[in-house]
Amino acid sequence: MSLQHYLVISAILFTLGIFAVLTRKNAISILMGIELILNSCNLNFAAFSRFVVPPENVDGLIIPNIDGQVIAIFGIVLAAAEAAVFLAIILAIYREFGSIRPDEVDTLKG
Amino acid sequence: MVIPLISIILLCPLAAFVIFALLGLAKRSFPRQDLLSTAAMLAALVCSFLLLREVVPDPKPHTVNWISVGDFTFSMGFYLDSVTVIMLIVVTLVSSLVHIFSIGYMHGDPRYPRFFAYLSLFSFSMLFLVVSDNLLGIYIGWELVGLCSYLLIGFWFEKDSAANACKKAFLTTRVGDVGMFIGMMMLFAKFKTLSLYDGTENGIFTLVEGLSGTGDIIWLSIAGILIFCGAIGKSAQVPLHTWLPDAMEGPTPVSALIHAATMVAAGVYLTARMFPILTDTSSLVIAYIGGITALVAATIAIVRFDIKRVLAYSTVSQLGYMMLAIGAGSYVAGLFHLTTHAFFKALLFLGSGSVIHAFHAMHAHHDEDHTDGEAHEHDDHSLVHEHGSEIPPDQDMRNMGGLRRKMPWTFGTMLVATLSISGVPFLFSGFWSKDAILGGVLGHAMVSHSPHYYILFGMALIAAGITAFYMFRLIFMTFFGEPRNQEMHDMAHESPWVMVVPLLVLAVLSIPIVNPIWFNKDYVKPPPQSHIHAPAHAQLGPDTKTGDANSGFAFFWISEAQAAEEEGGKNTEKADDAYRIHKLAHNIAMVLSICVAGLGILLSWLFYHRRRFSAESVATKFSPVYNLFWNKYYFDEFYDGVLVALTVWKSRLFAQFDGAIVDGTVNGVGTVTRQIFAAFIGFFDNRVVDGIVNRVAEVTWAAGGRIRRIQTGAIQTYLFVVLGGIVLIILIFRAL
Amino acid sequence: MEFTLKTFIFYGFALITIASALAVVTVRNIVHAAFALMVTLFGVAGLYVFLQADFLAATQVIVYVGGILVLILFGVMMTSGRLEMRIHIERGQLLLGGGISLALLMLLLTVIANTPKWENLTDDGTAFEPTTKRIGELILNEKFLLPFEVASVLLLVALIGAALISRKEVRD
Amino acid sequence: MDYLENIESLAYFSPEILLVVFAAAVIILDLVVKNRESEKVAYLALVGLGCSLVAIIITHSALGTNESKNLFWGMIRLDGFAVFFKILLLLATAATILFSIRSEELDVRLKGEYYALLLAVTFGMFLMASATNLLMIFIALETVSLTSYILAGFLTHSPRSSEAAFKYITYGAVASGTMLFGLSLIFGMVGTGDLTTIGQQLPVVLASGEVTALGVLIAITFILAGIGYKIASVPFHMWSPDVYEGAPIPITAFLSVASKAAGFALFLRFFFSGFGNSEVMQSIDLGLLLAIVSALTMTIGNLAALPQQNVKRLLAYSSIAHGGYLLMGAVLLTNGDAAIVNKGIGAIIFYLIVYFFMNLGAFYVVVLIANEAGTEMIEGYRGLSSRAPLVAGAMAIFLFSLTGIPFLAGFFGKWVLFTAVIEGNLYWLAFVGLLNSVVSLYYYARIVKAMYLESAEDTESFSFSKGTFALLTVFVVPTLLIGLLNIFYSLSEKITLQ
Amino acid sequence: MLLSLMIFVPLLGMIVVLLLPRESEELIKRVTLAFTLIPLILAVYLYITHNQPDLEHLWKQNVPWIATFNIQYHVGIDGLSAILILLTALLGPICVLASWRNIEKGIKAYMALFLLLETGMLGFFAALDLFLFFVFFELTLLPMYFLIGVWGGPRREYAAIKFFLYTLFGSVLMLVAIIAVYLNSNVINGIAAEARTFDIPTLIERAATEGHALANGTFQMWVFLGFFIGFAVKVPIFPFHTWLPDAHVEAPTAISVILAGVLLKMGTYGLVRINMDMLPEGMAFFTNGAGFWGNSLALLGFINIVYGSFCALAQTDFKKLVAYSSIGHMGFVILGLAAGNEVGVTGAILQMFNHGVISAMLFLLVGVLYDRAHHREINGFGGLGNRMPIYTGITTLAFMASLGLPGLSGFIGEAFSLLGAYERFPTLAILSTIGIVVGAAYFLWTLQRVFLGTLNPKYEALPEINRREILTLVPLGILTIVLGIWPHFAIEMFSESVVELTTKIMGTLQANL
Repeated sequence: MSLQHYLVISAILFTLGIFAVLTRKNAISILMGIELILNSCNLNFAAFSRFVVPPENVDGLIIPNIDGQVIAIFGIVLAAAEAAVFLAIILAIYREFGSIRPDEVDTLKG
Repeated sequence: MVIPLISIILLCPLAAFVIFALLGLAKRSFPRQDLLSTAAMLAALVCSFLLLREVVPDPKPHTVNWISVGDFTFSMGFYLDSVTVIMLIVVTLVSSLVHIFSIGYMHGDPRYPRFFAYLSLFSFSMLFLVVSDNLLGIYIGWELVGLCSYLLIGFWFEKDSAANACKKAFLTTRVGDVGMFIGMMMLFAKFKTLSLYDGTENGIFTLVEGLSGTGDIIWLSIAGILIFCGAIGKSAQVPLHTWLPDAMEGPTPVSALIHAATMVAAGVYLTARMFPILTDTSSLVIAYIGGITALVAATIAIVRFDIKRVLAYSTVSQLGYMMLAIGAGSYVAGLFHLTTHAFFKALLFLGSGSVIHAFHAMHAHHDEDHTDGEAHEHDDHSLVHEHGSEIPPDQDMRNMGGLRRKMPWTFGTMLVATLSISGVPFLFSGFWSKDAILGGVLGHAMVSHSPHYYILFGMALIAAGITAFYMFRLIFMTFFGEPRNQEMHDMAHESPWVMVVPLLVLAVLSIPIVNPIWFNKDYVKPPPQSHIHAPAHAQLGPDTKTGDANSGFAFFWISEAQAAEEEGGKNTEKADDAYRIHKLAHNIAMVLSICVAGLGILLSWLFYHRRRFSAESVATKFSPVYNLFWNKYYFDEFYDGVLVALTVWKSRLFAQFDGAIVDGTVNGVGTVTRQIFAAFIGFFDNRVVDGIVNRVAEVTWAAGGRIRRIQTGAIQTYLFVVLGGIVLIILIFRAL
Repeated sequence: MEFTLKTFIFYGFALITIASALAVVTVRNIVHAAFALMVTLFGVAGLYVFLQADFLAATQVIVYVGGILVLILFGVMMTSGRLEMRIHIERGQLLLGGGISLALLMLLLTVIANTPKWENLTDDGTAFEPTTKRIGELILNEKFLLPFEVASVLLLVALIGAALISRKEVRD
Repeated sequence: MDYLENIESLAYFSPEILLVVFAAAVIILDLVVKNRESEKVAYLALVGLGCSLVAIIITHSALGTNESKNLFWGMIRLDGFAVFFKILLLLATAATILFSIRSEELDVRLKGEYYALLLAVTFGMFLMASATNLLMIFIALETVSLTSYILAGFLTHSPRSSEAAFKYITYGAVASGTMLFGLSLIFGMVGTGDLTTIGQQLPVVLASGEVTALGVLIAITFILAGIGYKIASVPFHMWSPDVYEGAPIPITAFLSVASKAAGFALFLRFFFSGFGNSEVMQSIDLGLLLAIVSALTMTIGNLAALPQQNVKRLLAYSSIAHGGYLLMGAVLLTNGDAAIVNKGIGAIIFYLIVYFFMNLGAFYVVVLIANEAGTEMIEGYRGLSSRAPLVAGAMAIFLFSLTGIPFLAGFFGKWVLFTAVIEGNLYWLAFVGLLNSVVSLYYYARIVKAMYLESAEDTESFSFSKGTFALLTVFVVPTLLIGLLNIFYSLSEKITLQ
Repeated sequence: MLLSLMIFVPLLGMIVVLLLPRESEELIKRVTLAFTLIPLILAVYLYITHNQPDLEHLWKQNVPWIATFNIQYHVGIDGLSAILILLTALLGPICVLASWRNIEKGIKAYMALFLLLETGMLGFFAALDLFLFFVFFELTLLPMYFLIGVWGGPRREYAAIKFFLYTLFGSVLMLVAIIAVYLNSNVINGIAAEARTFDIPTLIERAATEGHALANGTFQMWVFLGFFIGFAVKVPIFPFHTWLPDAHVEAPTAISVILAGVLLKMGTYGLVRINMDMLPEGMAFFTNGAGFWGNSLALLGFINIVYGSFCALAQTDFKKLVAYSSIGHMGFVILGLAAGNEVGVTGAILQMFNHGVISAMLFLLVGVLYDRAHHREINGFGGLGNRMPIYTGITTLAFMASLGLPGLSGFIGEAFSLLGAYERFPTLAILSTIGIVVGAAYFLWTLQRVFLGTLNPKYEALPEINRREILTLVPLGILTIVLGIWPHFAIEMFSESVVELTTKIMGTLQANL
């Protein structure tokens, strides 16, 4: 359960997210890939916060440094907002193009 | 008085031209341009005679600074010695006579005023050339006379032949001029001046004296030969002689003035002027070119039928003589022949002009009958086609014959000139000057023991005989026998007095007894500087050597004495020796030349008057030789075929080069860039971009197009680029 | 590292997380993928617990599983009118994508393995106080106040925007 | 490090607060204004911008020159640099609003939210320009991005707009995700999110071997993906042509100027404060990396612009290229000499001023022509010189200024940039940049050619209102004059980072 | 003050013209003419007073401009720039006159642009601040682009953009060089000692100071190259010349006149002002006669001469022929400059001025013909000599001047360039004389094909040159003749500058040997 364990997990999640983003033929799958990426980032922050930064002593209570955790929380919030907008746009695309295959949405090019 | 006089001499003709030009711009024209120009010329003539008295033994330059920047200065000015004055008189005299002659000859031409304006401009240029004291000035005059020659040869520019001829004349002489210019550059680089003699230490002549004995004079030989190149062009020496016969497309008075008496003689004048810088080597080259020219041109003249072409080749040949004389060191003899030749050759041309005018007037009358006074066209004559060359019928000697009764004055005067040029002894000027040359060459040969000059003497002698032959051929064909073209003969008539008078004057001038200039022995002096191949300056005055009884002609003896000086140098004993040799040489030459001339006249008489031999049969028998002569040694063909083709080909090549290579190179760079670029992007299917011009733009466009192709519109492609880019960056910079 | 139940559970979570994430990116059925994602998100939440980030874990479950995942499922439903949820993957794209991902993974693993600062930092089992209070202080009183407020603006914008864009149907 | 606490900071934060307040007010007014007199909404937004501007000036003067304050526990920093960018961004937003009023392309019914979103995005950009904490950077970036996605997809009836939004968000989400991962790595290396601390700690840990250069390189590259996508640098540029083409023209203008400027502000501050140490930069050869990115950006931008037929798309590529030029100045951040670093920053700032006027001006003309001729294609510009001589003249000025023809502002902008770059001994980069300006002439001139050298089938002349010309003048005059006045040079020189 | 007035009067004229209503064409033309005449009058005054030291202050001005970069608005005049300003001011009204009738559309814009162009040209020759110099250099591009592009021939778009692109490409390198000079302008012995400056006289001074960074030979060499390529495009020097024929062929007459008359001179003027005066070490490197590089400048001159001449020979388009002949003639300038001695440089500068006058004449003449016949195919004419005698006369004068006929101004420049060059580069100088022959060949051939021979029946009714056209040509013709006869009128203006310049160049050369 060392830091490196978390980091490896996070790295794997990140790469899987990238892989999804690059190869999936469905806009929603791409969104899922993005969520994986964001999760890996949050995991990183949390892990670093736990291990790298020395714990704080606040009013005599030993608590881990939670800067990273807070960043991760904001990450989750942002992910949520992003997902909402993303899905709204996917809906718009679906309306206009009748498909959410990313490679069919290619009228703008060149 | 010198400056005002020279100014008048120069400005009068110039003013005549300027008035014409200014009025022309205002779309008007002076009603009597002919009188204006003639008057200007006569004024110049008078001044030239007045100048005779002003010439002092030690000529002084009259210069002003023309251009001066920092250390170097180009001056412009007049240099007045005996040679200059003689040339001035010759030029103004012949020019005045030609002006007068033209009043009759050119009458009725639509561009009549312009003709005289051009003549004036020419006279100005020629006079400027003559009086100039430095090479740059000479060069300026030199080119200006070329321009006038161009304008006048092309005076009847509606004729394609005239248009071609004027261009050819200008271009050919310009080739020589470039040589001259290079020679000037060499002299300038060495001496930092182009002044010939400015009265101080800085003239070329003075400086070149300082060079003598240093031994390193190869460059000077080259420079001399290069300057002589200008003369080759201007004086129509082999191999640049071909333009002169073509120049006969111009009106005949022009031929007389420019292409017989003055401009073509400018080359001789220049060579004589530059005499002090000529080395042995350059002298020999000049002599050879002169000798070859004399012989080659004479042989070509034999087979011509166009009366003006015969005279043209004759001129070339005579100019060769003069060059030969200068090359042999007898530059006085060369100048002597220049003056005599100027008169009798001008006479011959004007006489032929008179003949042509006689036939020509007939055509003019015809034209007037039918076209109601419209300008007579010169290119609508029925042309006689012969070996591809076109001879106007009024110039074809085969249309002539028996004219001596119709045109007695013309006949008489032309006969005098012919006798003169043929070297008929004693009474005629040509004999003396030609003999001076022959004697000079032989003397030089004997003194220097150089086989070259013996050969040259032989060539000159043969040429002399041939000259007599073809000149009498001309006389016989034109004036004797029966008329060959009766219709034309009937219409022929004697020319009006304005044309005859100049003929008479010139005829008189061709008989030396009545020619006063030549009695004044002071007028031709050797240049005040020493000669590079005769380093020690002989102080002997010419008069010390002219005690001989038969020295009626100062020129003659001065020439001889001069030659002696050169050969002998300061050593009086040796000089005497040389003088003796020269005297002997002159006697030998005189005898030989008389024999040769007589032989030539005899043969001519047998061929063309008696008809004892048939010229045609001889021609057939020696057809290769005949063809060689007839085709003028194929010079024109050579130039057309090789040089012109080469030039045109070269320019085309350049033009293509411009299109293909320069733009192509840019394109090449572009292509390489594009290749790399394409490789980087990952597209290897390079189209070969066609088109030649504008390649850079095309290539960049193509590159732009390629970039567009990754912009597929599919978002995942973009993501590939992003993430691939990240990986690449990391890998690349990790490797660093 | 001794092999305890805790570590066993940890590895279990890790395995579940990775396996399900793998499923997210590989399964052909989008709905299955969505459910696999849910498992992944739960797995990550579990890992947060191991990091003693209790509030974070809770947020993860509530926001992600409760919010985002539902949103995604809605999206799936609304865009699957033709019920054509089979996902076709082109081979070349797959290879290239795999290559890039693999390269990235390798790079990241290299860094993780070679960074001394991150080595030997193991969970020594120290139990910390719950973080919720501290987070509250930080967000509402201390240095994370500004991000918090900005995030609220962000959420507002996202709200309006999402509404705007998806409202497009209502044309007249 | 001294910083102000939350309450103390509020006064200095008033411009941002005003923006948010007015954004809310705009939304409310939009609900109130029943008859859709949307211009009122727009004017309210403009008033908001005006108030914010006043606030900026007041806070700045309260701050004093060459002073800086770390607000909100060091989350953001208020200094001259931030103030400059805020004013620039504010003006860009104002211009965009003015464009939008005149644009016939935007859906009138939805304008209320539109202006609110514009204010919100300006708010985000303000934060981008002043953020000094990793979290703040990310949140600011996300605020701007999310709002931009929405704005790009704002056109109701246009598939192009939706497509633009879709591509934008997909691209943006991946890029910002990647960036966040990079940020997390940095966080892991130094254990703090504070930029200044990072700037102090990173060299230490790097020197002690606790972290490797590879790690830093990966982190920076990942972060670059996020920032690079904002400023559209190669290879993170690919979204921008499509988005620019699909988005409403005012938004395109806004993205190409404001978004880019904010991106550069972030870029400069991030690299200056976080990686300002030359050892770190050299260890990963950041200078060369940025130089190559810069060279590629301008080259690819320019080359791809060559064959474009759509003026908007052409300007999109052109703005990529200009991003490349600007990046040349950013390369100088890696120079060891502080004076040269400041020169680079000054050059970027000056160029941004210039770019602001000429690029917005050009886009304004595009708006006008799209309104009148109904097209964005180059063909639509044919014969413009006779149909609308003043507009054509203005466009020609903007385009030649973009090319960098002397006495127009663009030239002076390039001049300042290239001087700085050459002073940093990057001759090759300057050379590439200059060659690129030559290439760029070609496509700008194509528009000029269409306007002046070709004639239209339709020769009816366009008529524009006085306000249009007034607004046009606002862009033309500075484009003509900026370079000739010393004030802008000294201004750009004064603005530095600490 | 007067100098600034001269530079900006046309600009003022532009504003005035822009304010005039579009319909009043005659008024616009007259106003333009008036505004081009003012610089001419001032230039004449300059010519009269140029050697009066107490009036010198009239002809310079130095005010700070962009203080941040120490850029000044510094204009001033020496002999070299004065003569070119004179040329520019002279050609201004002539070009306006030449455009009087044959600009059909948009006369207002045309005249406005023309006035802007004139400001650019005058400013360029007067600028003594490197930055200002560059700004004016480029300032001429814009009006030129439009003037060719809008009012040009059928391929005008291509020609205009080609001109623009080529020049811009060249100026890019120049810009790098300028910046390099600026950045090094304060370094002595590796220490930044003074304020950086763009002031050309100061730079020249510093470049001659021992130990100054600007005086470094290698530095000068590179900077020389940068400037050189910039100017070479403008001159144009092979292989950067391909824009010229296109631009000339397409440009309207007056613009061709300006292009050949003044714009090309900007390149050579720059070479003298910057490359020779400021960078003598660089100049020495490229002209020291040793090896390839030591001969390179002279070689380029030679190539230009021969190449331009032969290309001209191959042309059948009258205007293109004249354009290529320009390339050839500018080669003489390069050759003369490469010589670096008094004769050569004098010749080169004279050639600059004279070529300006003569080529202006040639293009005006081509324009006259084109206005009447509406084509320029040399072979399509013939026999015009009879139909248009005055025109023929003037053309002959111009041709003769251009082919270097002594007595006309064209000769002296060529001859001096060659004379000067021969001292330093004998072989190249000799080879360059080929250009003289070929020059004669193409001009005479053209003369023959156009004016001699039988009249082409198509042109029996071709009207003779009119008074306005004559008015444009006569001043140039007079200059051609006067300067041919008495070149001192021109030389005295710049002889001092030349002596100074050549002393420096030759001194540097000797120091390097």
